Amino acid sequence: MNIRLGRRSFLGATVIGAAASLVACSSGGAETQEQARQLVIGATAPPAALDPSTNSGAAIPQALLYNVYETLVKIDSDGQIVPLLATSWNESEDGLTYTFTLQPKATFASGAALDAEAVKTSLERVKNDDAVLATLKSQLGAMESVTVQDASTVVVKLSQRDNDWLYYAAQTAGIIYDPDGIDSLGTAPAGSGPFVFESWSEGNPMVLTRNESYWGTPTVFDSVTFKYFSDPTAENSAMSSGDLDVISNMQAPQAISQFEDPDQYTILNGTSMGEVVLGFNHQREAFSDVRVRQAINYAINRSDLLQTVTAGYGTLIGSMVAPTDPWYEDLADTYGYDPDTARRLLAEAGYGEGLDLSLRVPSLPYATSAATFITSQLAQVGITVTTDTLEFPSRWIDEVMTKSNYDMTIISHVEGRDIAKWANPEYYWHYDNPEFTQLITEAKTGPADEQTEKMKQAARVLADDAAADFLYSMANLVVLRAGISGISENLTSESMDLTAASSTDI
Amino acid sequence: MGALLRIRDLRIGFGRAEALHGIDLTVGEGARVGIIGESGSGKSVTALATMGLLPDTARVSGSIELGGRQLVGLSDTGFARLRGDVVSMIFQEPMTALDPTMRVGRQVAEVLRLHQGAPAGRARERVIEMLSQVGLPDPERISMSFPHQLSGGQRQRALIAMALINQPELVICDEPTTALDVTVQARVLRLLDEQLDAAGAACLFISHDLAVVSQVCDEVLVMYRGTIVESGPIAQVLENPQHPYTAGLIATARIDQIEPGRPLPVIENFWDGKEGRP
Amino acid sequence: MTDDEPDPGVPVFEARGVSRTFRRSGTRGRVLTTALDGVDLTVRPGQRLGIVGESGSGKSTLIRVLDALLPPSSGEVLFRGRRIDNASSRQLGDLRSSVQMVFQDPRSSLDPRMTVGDIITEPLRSPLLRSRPDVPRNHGERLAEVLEQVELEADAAGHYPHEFSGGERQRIAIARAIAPRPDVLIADEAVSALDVSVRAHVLNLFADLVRSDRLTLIFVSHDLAVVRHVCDHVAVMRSGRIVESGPIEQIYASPAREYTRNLLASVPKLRVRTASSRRTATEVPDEMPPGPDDPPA
Amino acid sequence: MRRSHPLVVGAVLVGLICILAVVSFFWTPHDPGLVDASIALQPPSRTYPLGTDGFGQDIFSRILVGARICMLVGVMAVTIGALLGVPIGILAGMSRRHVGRRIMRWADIFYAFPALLLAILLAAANGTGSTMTAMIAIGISSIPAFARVANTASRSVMSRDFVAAARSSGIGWTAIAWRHVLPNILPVVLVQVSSALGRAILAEAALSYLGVGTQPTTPTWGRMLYDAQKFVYDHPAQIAVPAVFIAITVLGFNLLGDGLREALDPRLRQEA
Amino acid sequence: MRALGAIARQLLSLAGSLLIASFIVFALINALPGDVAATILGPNSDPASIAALRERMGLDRPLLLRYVEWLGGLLTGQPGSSALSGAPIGSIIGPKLAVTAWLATLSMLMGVVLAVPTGLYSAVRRKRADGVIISGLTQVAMAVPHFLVGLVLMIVFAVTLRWLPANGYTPLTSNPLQWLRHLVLPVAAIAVVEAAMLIRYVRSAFIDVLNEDYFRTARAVGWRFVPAVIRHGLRNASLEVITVAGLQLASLFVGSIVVENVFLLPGLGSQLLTAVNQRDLPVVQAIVMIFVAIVLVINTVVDICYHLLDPRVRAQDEETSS
Repeated sequence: MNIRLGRRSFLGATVIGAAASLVACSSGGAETQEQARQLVIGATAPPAALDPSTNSGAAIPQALLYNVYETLVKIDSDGQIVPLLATSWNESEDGLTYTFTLQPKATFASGAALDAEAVKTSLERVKNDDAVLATLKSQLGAMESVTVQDASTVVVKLSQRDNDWLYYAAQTAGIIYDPDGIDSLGTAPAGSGPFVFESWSEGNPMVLTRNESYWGTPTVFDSVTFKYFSDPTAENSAMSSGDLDVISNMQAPQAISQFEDPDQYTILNGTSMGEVVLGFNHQREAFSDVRVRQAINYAINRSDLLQTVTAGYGTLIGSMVAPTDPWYEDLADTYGYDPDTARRLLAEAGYGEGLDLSLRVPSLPYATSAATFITSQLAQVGITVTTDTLEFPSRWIDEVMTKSNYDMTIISHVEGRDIAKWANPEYYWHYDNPEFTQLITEAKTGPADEQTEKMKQAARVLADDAAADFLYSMANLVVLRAGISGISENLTSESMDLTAASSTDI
Repeated sequence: MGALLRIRDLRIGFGRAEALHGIDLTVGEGARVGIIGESGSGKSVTALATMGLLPDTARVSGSIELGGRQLVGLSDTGFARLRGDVVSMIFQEPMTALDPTMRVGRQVAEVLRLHQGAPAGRARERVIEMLSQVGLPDPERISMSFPHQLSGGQRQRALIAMALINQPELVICDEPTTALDVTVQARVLRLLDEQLDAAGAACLFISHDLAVVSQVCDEVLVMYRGTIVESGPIAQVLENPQHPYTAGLIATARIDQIEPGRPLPVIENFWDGKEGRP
Repeated sequence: MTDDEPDPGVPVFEARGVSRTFRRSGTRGRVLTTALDGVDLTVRPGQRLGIVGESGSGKSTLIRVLDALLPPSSGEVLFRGRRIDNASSRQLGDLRSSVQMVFQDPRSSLDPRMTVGDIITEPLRSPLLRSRPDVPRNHGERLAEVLEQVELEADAAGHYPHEFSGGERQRIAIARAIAPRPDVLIADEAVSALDVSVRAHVLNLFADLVRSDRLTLIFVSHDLAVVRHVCDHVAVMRSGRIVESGPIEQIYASPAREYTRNLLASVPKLRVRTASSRRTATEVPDEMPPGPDDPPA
Repeated sequence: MRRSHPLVVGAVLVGLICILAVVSFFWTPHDPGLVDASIALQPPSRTYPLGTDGFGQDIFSRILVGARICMLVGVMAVTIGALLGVPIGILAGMSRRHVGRRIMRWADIFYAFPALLLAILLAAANGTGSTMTAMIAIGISSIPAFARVANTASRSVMSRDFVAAARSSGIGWTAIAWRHVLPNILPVVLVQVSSALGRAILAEAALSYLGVGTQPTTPTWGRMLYDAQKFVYDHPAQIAVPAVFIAITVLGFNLLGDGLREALDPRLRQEA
Repeated sequence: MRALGAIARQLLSLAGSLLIASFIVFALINALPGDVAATILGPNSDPASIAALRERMGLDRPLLLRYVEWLGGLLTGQPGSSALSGAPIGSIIGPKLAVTAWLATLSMLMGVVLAVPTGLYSAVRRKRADGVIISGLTQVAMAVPHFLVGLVLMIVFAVTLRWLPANGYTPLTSNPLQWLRHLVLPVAAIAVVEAAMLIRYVRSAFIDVLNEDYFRTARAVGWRFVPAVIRHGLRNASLEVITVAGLQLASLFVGSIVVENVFLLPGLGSQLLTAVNQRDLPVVQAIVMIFVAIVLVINTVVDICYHLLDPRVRAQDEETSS
């Protein structure tokens, strides 16, 4: 080859040289001190906005609740309500008045004092401002008035007893916002927590930095970054290549084997508040007959389903109750796997020759896998299922929740204590069981100590009546890089509580 | 004058068919030898073999000697040194023979610099001089323009300039004027005749038209289906062709001798050796 | 032969002041080139008109205008006294049945995907010709007739064009032209692409057909010798204009215009170059008027 | 036509896949949809020639059914592209140069909507991606390629003398299009069909990967590839099987296209 | 220079196509069922508050009015703001466009750098073994989906060997080295497939040259085989490369969605997917319009380059026959 080609091979040499240098200086090896103080967390559904009070995305409280925003009281990792901004509170005999004594040292990140007046503004905003989400309004529905007794005491009066009010006040509904920043919550969250919002925009990570003037015990981390992965495999690869320190909730448990080395990773297999429910549309004629609903429960081998969909991670449940709920009872074997009984019940209900049902699932990994499993299992008892996936969130919400244009669907309900939804016939299941509704209202408005017993009875009614096929409670599968600790195993609230997180490398 | 080009028993085959069945021909220094024949007679294949430009599917045997050098089996590098310097070739279709994306002057200069390594400046002068020598009216403009801006005649003259710029010993022309208009053809033939004299170069001139060959050449070979059926000085071949095919060829070429209205003579009247209809 | 015997008085074709320009939208903007520049021409029935000229002289454009394949930019074209330059394609039934064309390149004038039989009988199936009385009805019979007339075997009908030589393919093209029994045959460089030996056969075929079917012939060629043999009249064209026209012997013997003289002089004649006579130039004058040598049209 | 390697190899590969697709209509070793958690992620064995996937479904049966659906998507998409693209190309090729250029300009607007973009929008419109939306999206986006091929080929046929001959005997434009232009451009269109089929299969795989392609329960190879992704660390074979079948099919179509192009290219034919 | 006339004409028709495409884009996207208001307010929001929000966002006004408004905004540089987060679209899309632009252009560049020499080599040695092997490998490389190549590269180089980061992105401005390290694998994943396609075109362009008369002239004047191919083939092939590379670059902008997904690059592709899922129509419209505009602009630029560079094309315009 003459010189002309020679020049090209020279070009080739430089390219290879550059590549080698690029690789050589990769960090690999031991983390520098400075990097150890930056915590990087992998999560799945990205937030659509920043203001938890006007946008319903679960990703917002996950990152901001307790970390940036604080509430009077909070839910700890065992599901108990413990003091936070309020050092103590007491509930009147008739359960209608709650008196909170505020933490004197508490200040907002902006430096302003967190006094009774600020609490009053935030709580009343939920009641009066129509931009606030309807769910939050109904959670604090019973709240009638908020009065400032003195700078560090607040008295809340309820119109009627509501044993769940304090539970909800401990989460998103009860966030105490910095009054000065209330109008720009959409772009600049202003709270009082150990972290301060640093940056986020659509499609990019959410970055929080340490609140230098935090009133409580400060965090050991300089910053926390939430990276959002739409694809589970990409998230796993990021973890194994050292880009991530924590996977908040592993979507594809099948690939967990790569993190089984205890020196490198710790795996937390806790429970979450998410109940994965095979919901029935009770408006449909077939589902008005309890035998059909029970037949479906008998026809699906839920432990096999758990093995296939989440490689065995998660807890089998029998009703709309998560293991962390105080009134949890293991009702998993209300209906064992018994295809013959299922066929018998179907025949009795008049569907001996067969039943056609549609199963419309959101485009989420667990839902589509479960759909494949359920379609095949129901086929063996004579129920022909036609499955289609609806784009989540918009199309699924539109078709299933707003228009109830479905026979069966699969979704995980992540809000805490969402068993109460079964008492609302307007909700997309359209379930109307007076006995159940009565128990729920009694539990909510009756004496506090009777709440747990009443809720247990309600859960049993749901299970016996086969209101739905309660498949399993999602596992809260957290993967930590060795050395990271202080992150709770169970998911007891909407928040990923990092206030107690720390790392041995720091 | 020793023989410049001596071809002995040249056989060329493609796949199963053999296009040339062993031909012998000699071209003396400065001699002008024409080859006439119809399509498929093997005249172009002979030219391409002498230039070493046959496709690599061709099987060549026999000997081609040019100025004492054996060309059959010569390496591409060896042949490249000869082409454009010792032996050069002019092709039939001027419209596509020049690189459309390169200015004409540069293509001509390439030939010069390739063989004589002349510095750019001197090469430019030599090119302008050569372009005017081949009768192009405005050599500067021509050398700066692209091929598509020139007429067929002008492009063929530029190609002639390229063929002659290195004063080759042998110039092979394969139907150089067939694609040109008759008036342009007349002038190009005359130009070719003069320039070959000026360069003292020998010429192997291939055409299907006997009249055109007679303008440039002294001797002529008649090829038919891969063999030479007759050869000799043009006058002798014209006056009393030995082979009936030659006689037929000459008769059909001279249609101006035939009374309008009377049927034209066809080769079959002279020679029935042709297999199958034309 | 044909029932409405053409009245000898009315000319077959008449072109009055016919011009044709082409608009080119190259990077050098709208460039207008004139292919025909005010041509006047009359073709009488039974006449054998040769049209000669070099490339770019407009001879091919002229016959396309005459055959109404190309509308003229200005001027009038009449076929048997009736204007055809502005007629709609349906009104051209008479022209289409009476006038047929033969083209130059045998490789391009036959559709490689059709059998020879279909190619030859295609004009008979044309909507304009099918219903006309003077066009043969029985295609099979006519096919055999014309194949025999152009000296091709009957079984050629079933084969495809690529199975035939250049000469045979040109015969097929001629068979296609004469199938609908036209009165006028237009040949556009019909023998230029053929070998010399084959050319004679095809020219003889043309001569026989013109005589036997009493056809009017318009023969376009750059080869003056061929035209002289085939035609009785000739028109010499240059840069879109007819430079000279008239009976062929008179034009060839004493051309009035200098361009015609040069044209005739340029035809290479068989001559003997004795060693001494190397310097005798052919009769071509040194200084040729510029023209056919300028950049392509 | 000289024996050309690409044509033979291409035809064999494509033939193989077609056989798989046809067989799947009548027989699959197991029910492709049958889920059995106990036998998930089995290596290839006698009963499960290609092993089982994460749901315990027989991979070989799903590959068979996948072949049928991928071919269906490919063929339907290419039909849409050809049926719309080729006539536009012929129309542009047969009309005058500047009119032709304007028509092609319109066809090129479809270039602006690549298959992926259309699929995302159609999936959103239809509520969910499905084989139908994939077909339409890939089909529409292949229109300009067909139009371009048909345009250049038709324009060169129109320059041939046999078209002038037909015109001079009064044959109408539509007859010329049917009898002369279409048969003569068919070979070139065929070459385009073959490579377009290859591209369609790749596009379907990409769409399924993004979740805007076919339904989760319909076993296309793209879907299988997507589902197998989670097992990429400890069961890499899961991803290899569908990937290999996609590659074989696309390779087959591309080779077929090259082979046809070589066989039909007049220049190469003279060389033979 | 008269050539400007042709370019002006092409730019005019580009503007025309853009306008038509913009209407198609707007109409198509606004026909999408499912509603951003419902997404914002969440699952159990009541129809009344959804309707109120829709009204506040002006989603009920007639399509044509909104189209004109949107077009006006587009032309004056304010494409509006995201329906979900209220952030101005420019700030959302700007950095993302940079990522996709870098990804597409770098992989096309690497593709061309790989394709031209290999195409030349496989053309020159097409009869010999290594030539056949190269074209065989090219065929295989073209038959493998982008994302699979990406996945394999990621597993080998990022996860197992840990040489390069598995995913994520650092803007060029903040850390050029990290920026480069994040782009190496995704660019390689795309470049491998794109180069394969390009090699075929370059190879056929060089082989075409072998059949040209001017190549035979070059050989006849004394050029050896390979220099002759390069000298005359390179220009012809480069024209071919410009056209094909142009078309590929255009489709690459959208094609990179898949690779963005594998390597988690915050490009336009992944942003489009999330925006469509959330029915954030203003963002969807803006991104789709950008993709459409990029494709049309690149096609026009390729046409113009072809016109300027190839004297033959200018000659083609001067063809006389109608």
